[in-house]
Amino acid sequence: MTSHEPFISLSGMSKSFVGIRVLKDVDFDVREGEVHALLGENGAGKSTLIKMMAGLYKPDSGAITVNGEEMKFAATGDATAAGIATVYQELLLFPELTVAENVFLGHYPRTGAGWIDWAAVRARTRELLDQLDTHDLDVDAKVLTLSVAQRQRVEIAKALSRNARILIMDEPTASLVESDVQRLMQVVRQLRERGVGIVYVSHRMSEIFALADRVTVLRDGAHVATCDIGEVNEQQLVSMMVGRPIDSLFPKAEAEIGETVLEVKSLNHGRHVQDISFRLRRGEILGIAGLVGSGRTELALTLFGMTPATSGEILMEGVPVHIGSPRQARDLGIAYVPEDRGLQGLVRPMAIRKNVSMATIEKLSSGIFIRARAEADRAREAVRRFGIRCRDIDQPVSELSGGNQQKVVIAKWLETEPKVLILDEPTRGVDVGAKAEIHTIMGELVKRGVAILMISSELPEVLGMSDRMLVMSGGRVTAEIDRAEATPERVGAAMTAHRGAEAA
Amino acid sequence: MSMAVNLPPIRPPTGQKRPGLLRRIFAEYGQECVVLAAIVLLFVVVTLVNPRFINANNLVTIFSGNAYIAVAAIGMAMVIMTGNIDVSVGALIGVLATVAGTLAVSGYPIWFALVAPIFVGMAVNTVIGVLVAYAKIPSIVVTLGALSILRGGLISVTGGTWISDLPPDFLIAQKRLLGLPVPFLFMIVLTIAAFLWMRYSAFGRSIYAIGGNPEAAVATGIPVERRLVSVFAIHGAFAGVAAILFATQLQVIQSTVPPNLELTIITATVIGGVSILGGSGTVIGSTLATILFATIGSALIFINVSAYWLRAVIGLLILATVLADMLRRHRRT
Amino acid sequence: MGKIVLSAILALSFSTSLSHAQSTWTGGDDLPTSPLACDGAAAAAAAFPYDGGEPTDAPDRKGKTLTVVDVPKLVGIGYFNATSKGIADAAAEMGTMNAKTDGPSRANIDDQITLIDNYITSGVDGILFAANDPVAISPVLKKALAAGINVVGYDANSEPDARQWFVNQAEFNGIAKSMVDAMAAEIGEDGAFAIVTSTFTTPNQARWIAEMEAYQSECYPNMKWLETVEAQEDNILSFNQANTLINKYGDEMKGIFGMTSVATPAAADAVTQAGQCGNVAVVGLATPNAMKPYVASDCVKSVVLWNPVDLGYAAAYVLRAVADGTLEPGATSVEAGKLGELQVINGSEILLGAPFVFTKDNINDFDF
Amino acid sequence: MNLRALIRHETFLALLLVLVLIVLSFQSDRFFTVSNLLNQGRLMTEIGLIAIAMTFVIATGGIDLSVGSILGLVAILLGVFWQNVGLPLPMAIVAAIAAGTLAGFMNGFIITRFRVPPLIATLATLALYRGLAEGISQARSVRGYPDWFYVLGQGQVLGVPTQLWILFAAAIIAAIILAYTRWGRTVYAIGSNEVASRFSGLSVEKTKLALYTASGFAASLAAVIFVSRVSTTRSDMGTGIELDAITAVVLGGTSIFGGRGTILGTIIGLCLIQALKNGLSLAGVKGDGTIMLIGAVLILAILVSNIFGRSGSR
Repeated sequence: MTSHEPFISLSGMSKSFVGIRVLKDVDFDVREGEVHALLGENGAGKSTLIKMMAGLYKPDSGAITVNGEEMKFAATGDATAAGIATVYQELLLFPELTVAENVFLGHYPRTGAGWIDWAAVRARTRELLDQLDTHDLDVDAKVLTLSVAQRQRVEIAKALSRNARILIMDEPTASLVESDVQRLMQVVRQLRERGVGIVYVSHRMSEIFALADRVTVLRDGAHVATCDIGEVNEQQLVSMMVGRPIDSLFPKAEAEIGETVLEVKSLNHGRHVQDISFRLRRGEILGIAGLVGSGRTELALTLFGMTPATSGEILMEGVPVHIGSPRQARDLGIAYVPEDRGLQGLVRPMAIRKNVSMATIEKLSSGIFIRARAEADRAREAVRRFGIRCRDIDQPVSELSGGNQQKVVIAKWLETEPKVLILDEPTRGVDVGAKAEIHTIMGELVKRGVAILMISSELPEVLGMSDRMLVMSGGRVTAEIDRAEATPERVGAAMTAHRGAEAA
Repeated sequence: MSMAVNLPPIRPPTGQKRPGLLRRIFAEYGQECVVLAAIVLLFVVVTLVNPRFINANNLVTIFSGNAYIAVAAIGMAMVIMTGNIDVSVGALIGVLATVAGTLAVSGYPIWFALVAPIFVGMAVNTVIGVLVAYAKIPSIVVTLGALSILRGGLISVTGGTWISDLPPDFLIAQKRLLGLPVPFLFMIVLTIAAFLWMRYSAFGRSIYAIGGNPEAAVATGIPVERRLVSVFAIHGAFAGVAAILFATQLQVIQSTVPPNLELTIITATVIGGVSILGGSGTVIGSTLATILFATIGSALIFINVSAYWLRAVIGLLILATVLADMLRRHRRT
Repeated sequence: MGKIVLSAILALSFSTSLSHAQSTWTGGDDLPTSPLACDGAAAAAAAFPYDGGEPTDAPDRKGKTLTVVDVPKLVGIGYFNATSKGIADAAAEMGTMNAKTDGPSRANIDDQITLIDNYITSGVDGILFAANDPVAISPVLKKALAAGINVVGYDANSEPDARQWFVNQAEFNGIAKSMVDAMAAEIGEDGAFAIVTSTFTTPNQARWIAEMEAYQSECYPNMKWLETVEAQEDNILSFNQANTLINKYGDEMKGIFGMTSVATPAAADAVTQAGQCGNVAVVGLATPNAMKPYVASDCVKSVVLWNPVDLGYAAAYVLRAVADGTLEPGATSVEAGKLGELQVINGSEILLGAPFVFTKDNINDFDF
Repeated sequence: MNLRALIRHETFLALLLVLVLIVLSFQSDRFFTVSNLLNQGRLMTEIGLIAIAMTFVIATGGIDLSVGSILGLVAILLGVFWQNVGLPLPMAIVAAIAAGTLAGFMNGFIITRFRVPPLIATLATLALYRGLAEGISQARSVRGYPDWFYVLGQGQVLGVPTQLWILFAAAIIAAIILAYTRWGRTVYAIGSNEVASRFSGLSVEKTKLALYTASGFAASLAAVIFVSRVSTTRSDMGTGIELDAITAVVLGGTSIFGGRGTILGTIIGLCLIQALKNGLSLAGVKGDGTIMLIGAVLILAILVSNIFGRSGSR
């Protein structure tokens, strides 16, 4: 199926924002029926390049050729008309509208009278979803009721409904659990078989090696290399991306494990937290694995006081405590780095300084007055300690890259000097370099006696970083596995187990 | 209602069980149901107290007397669904009513006097829409300013004179068609038309899309700015129709701004279930809410609520409706 | 849902229990009423001492051209356009007065006070006012007096010592008598009626209604007072309220009083559109322009109102007389141009005359 | 970027104010005099107090439309407590302010406990509180307060209107709280991202509850000053004052979406509106012309600051 003439090719693409060149003279092309992986750290220029192909940004210079014809994309409509569709990372769907509507919004089939032909909309949506092996999705369901994986399927159906020849996928697996990742990869292969060219952006090496035909690496807005996947290995790709070699992907730091800090007995909250018991010790990293909806995040939210427990017991250093709000949790020494950085973790328009001090603002105040100098000192210290790349501490965090934003969240919570640190998907959407840095920080923390509860969808991360892991399914703990005994197979089995049937 | 148009998706796809029709309607149109239930309840209770409540004339008063508010609320619902608001609509209706009356007594053809306010309304709101969509000024700021400008302008120009000697053919709100009052027909026809248009036309759906997720709307290729201007312009057209109903209800027109009209219209819209966060609600809800207000107003007189406490009772009922809706939503999630 | 049922029931029980306690009219302020004698015999005019205020160190303004500002309750309604016209007419006639009208765009006590305050600062010679609230406006008027400005009220009074003279368009009890007499003539001395007013807090309307109740209970005890409803200054709301009254009481209700220029035409229109002309009488205060269609169609027999053009005209003349020093405390009458001699009553008030009744025969002679 | 845009708006507004002051003083020599300016201060105190509290509320992304109705309710209660209940006047004042503060608390309670959007909640209580005022007052007004009470609204202290001192004090305290304390920081954080604020352990609900209560308190205080200034109580007092206050706040650069705004901006906005009202009136422009101009200034000021703000940030 693979033809050698590129369907779309971009040459000499450059783009600046407020005088900063984010893309310098980049060439890129995609052929029909190939998967072309696009790699690079956050800020390397991947999204700018993608948005130019989608018609959202206009290049300062450079040319776009589609099917041998030079095109100017003035608006998203032009790119769509040229057969290019994009599945963005932050899925761009309309929560209050139905699946079918989302798929055909903007290009509805019409009846003779010009009204929307709802019967056709529904039938064709059904057809498209069936092509994607998604037979279980109700075309009349409102999108707000769907899971992330289901929404993504809707996005892909949307792209196909416009007869896309090129499909751009921006970190499609970033928020998917392992089983959904497998299904998605299946779908991508299927699309490739049908001659669709796919631009695949991901940080996950395993997927790239499993799927891609070719790979292009960007660094600092410049083109580094384009090669067939057979010509490179993982190490080479990583060093091309970061410009330096990276030693180990999961640097497990050895720390001394001490006495129990947090003990939970038969904790309950709603459907997703049922009868949970475990202990967490000083210097330990306890990983929590489970599918979305297994109750991992809900457990964290209950421990953090967002959704206080309805029954059960929580003991901090042996003392029974009640946690009714995040504030109480914080005062007890529990910190939570949440799953959704932009929504829950950061006040993005605010300066780094103010974000870092947010959870400790009482400590940094005399009476009700904020001690501005102390606050600035703490923020500078955090920037230095975590290597946050920024202009200064008064820069709004919205201007930082994903990895640096995550470091700000972690810095904010470490300011509280927690005894227990809950990390929910700490490295999602974070590039390779920053990911390693965050893992290093975790290592330092456990060395200093902090107990870490880490939730991750990325199985290698859980396996690589944890001393012990809990596997959750259906709101219950289905397995507790020591590091030495943990294998992907065993954890995977427990993740899909029913109601503690496979309790270890 | 003709069956020529395609019905919305109701039948389940093969092999899937779907909840009953009633439950689906309640899930989809919950707030509309709450308001409708409140209207029915009021009718039942008040009729038991005083059976004259449901005599034909009183039904006309309730359903037709506030029709102009319902018509204006249709446009307001569209504006609010896009995530915007308009606090100047009351002043605009005052201006447009005066325009209609002045044209009618100045010798222009009657059809012209009846059509001109619609276009003037569209023109004024197009300017507002441009300021909101292209100059990116929050709609509440633009319309607060427009409120002052329209109100001050009307007073400077007319001084609040009465316009009388209106030609009888001009007074369309007093006429009946098929035995039904014209304002009532306008309210029903426009509500249904707007509902269907918003449900079945690509433009109508894009209103929901813009309110629900503006970024996604841009990425989907919806010309958000242009659509916003159009929505404001359409809202202006509805204000024009409302102004005509307002102006032709009596044989005289006072060229002033009706007090607190914008608050009544906004309240009707949000009580009717249009989310002020944008993206959801229907015009049926706003029309029902207008009828609810009219019913409350009439009911309180019929059951001899002390006029002093009338507004307190109305406030209490509005609050109760709001809280009932919130409780319903919480239960659902 | 349960919540709604509950609150509706609560509201209903709450309201019905209240309605029993509610007799007819208890609103307005607590000022005593003074109904006129039923046969219209003028009560002996008791001589009151002058109780108005005096400007401090007012310059001699005799014969000089005066800069005068007229601050009505609100601008943009026909009634005050007419008073404003009267003032302008008088000023033109005298040739020694520069008068201008500026008022709030809503009948709002605060805006009115602010405006007057601004004009004190700008240094006018005289202020004409129609108060939105008699007490609230007084401090700022006293300030005007203290600044040596001549202050004369019309239409709606302030506290007496906050102004010099007040031109009374018709005494409250006089209006009340005219209204109730007109109603009794149309519906008989045992008919039932209801009232549509703007709001219960509007002082003039509240006083009129209080006087009407006093007069009716004394002179027409068999007339039945059904109820009073509020309709703001909103003509469609007035129309709806009048309709609701017609629907509620059916044949029982024989008449509707309209208390404002907005409520009266709306009530007349409701009666017209309900096909009840001749069955339900409409008597009310209104400006002629608003009432012409209804008077022409015989649906409304009589509209009670003083002539607001004359009211403004008289006010301007009184101000001129005060500034010239020809109208001094203790005077018993004042010369007001074409209106002739006007009587002083109640110490510091000048009576415009008996209320004017517009009928089919004369209504087209007026344009305001 | 944010901070710079903010400074820019206020600088621009202050320049506009200076310009307006200069132009208006050329129009009328009675405008730029100490006594006139002080008097204008007296007239804007009630709106000012409400606008200061409203700045906090809007900075959290909320709104309070019920302030005008609370003002009316408190005015009525003050009269009723004093005359009908027979409390000594100082007690009546305290009781009425307490009731108004409670009304604000109710707003906050409905908003935080039932998650009702502030616009809707306060739209409902706007009707409710005004209705209560009407029902309680039975359309009667209360007059004839003792003379000492009028010092508050009509008197002077050190040559400056009494209530202007209160406005000064309130503005300074509010400015300090918003700019330099952790409460102010919490307000901005909630306005920028409520969820993240909650996740950071900030007391979002308590803060909001406190702000709506404070807004009720400010309206109550304004009510007492208002009653003292005009010597009477009426149930229709304060009608429409919410829009005036919101206009001042928005003109002052507070973002209607929350997260941005300062007390200084609000005060400048307030002064600008008052200067226009007064100065234009002195210059012979009628009231209706003035409100048209204020409407235009509001739109243009935000437009210009948007244009500058955008060219600077990209």
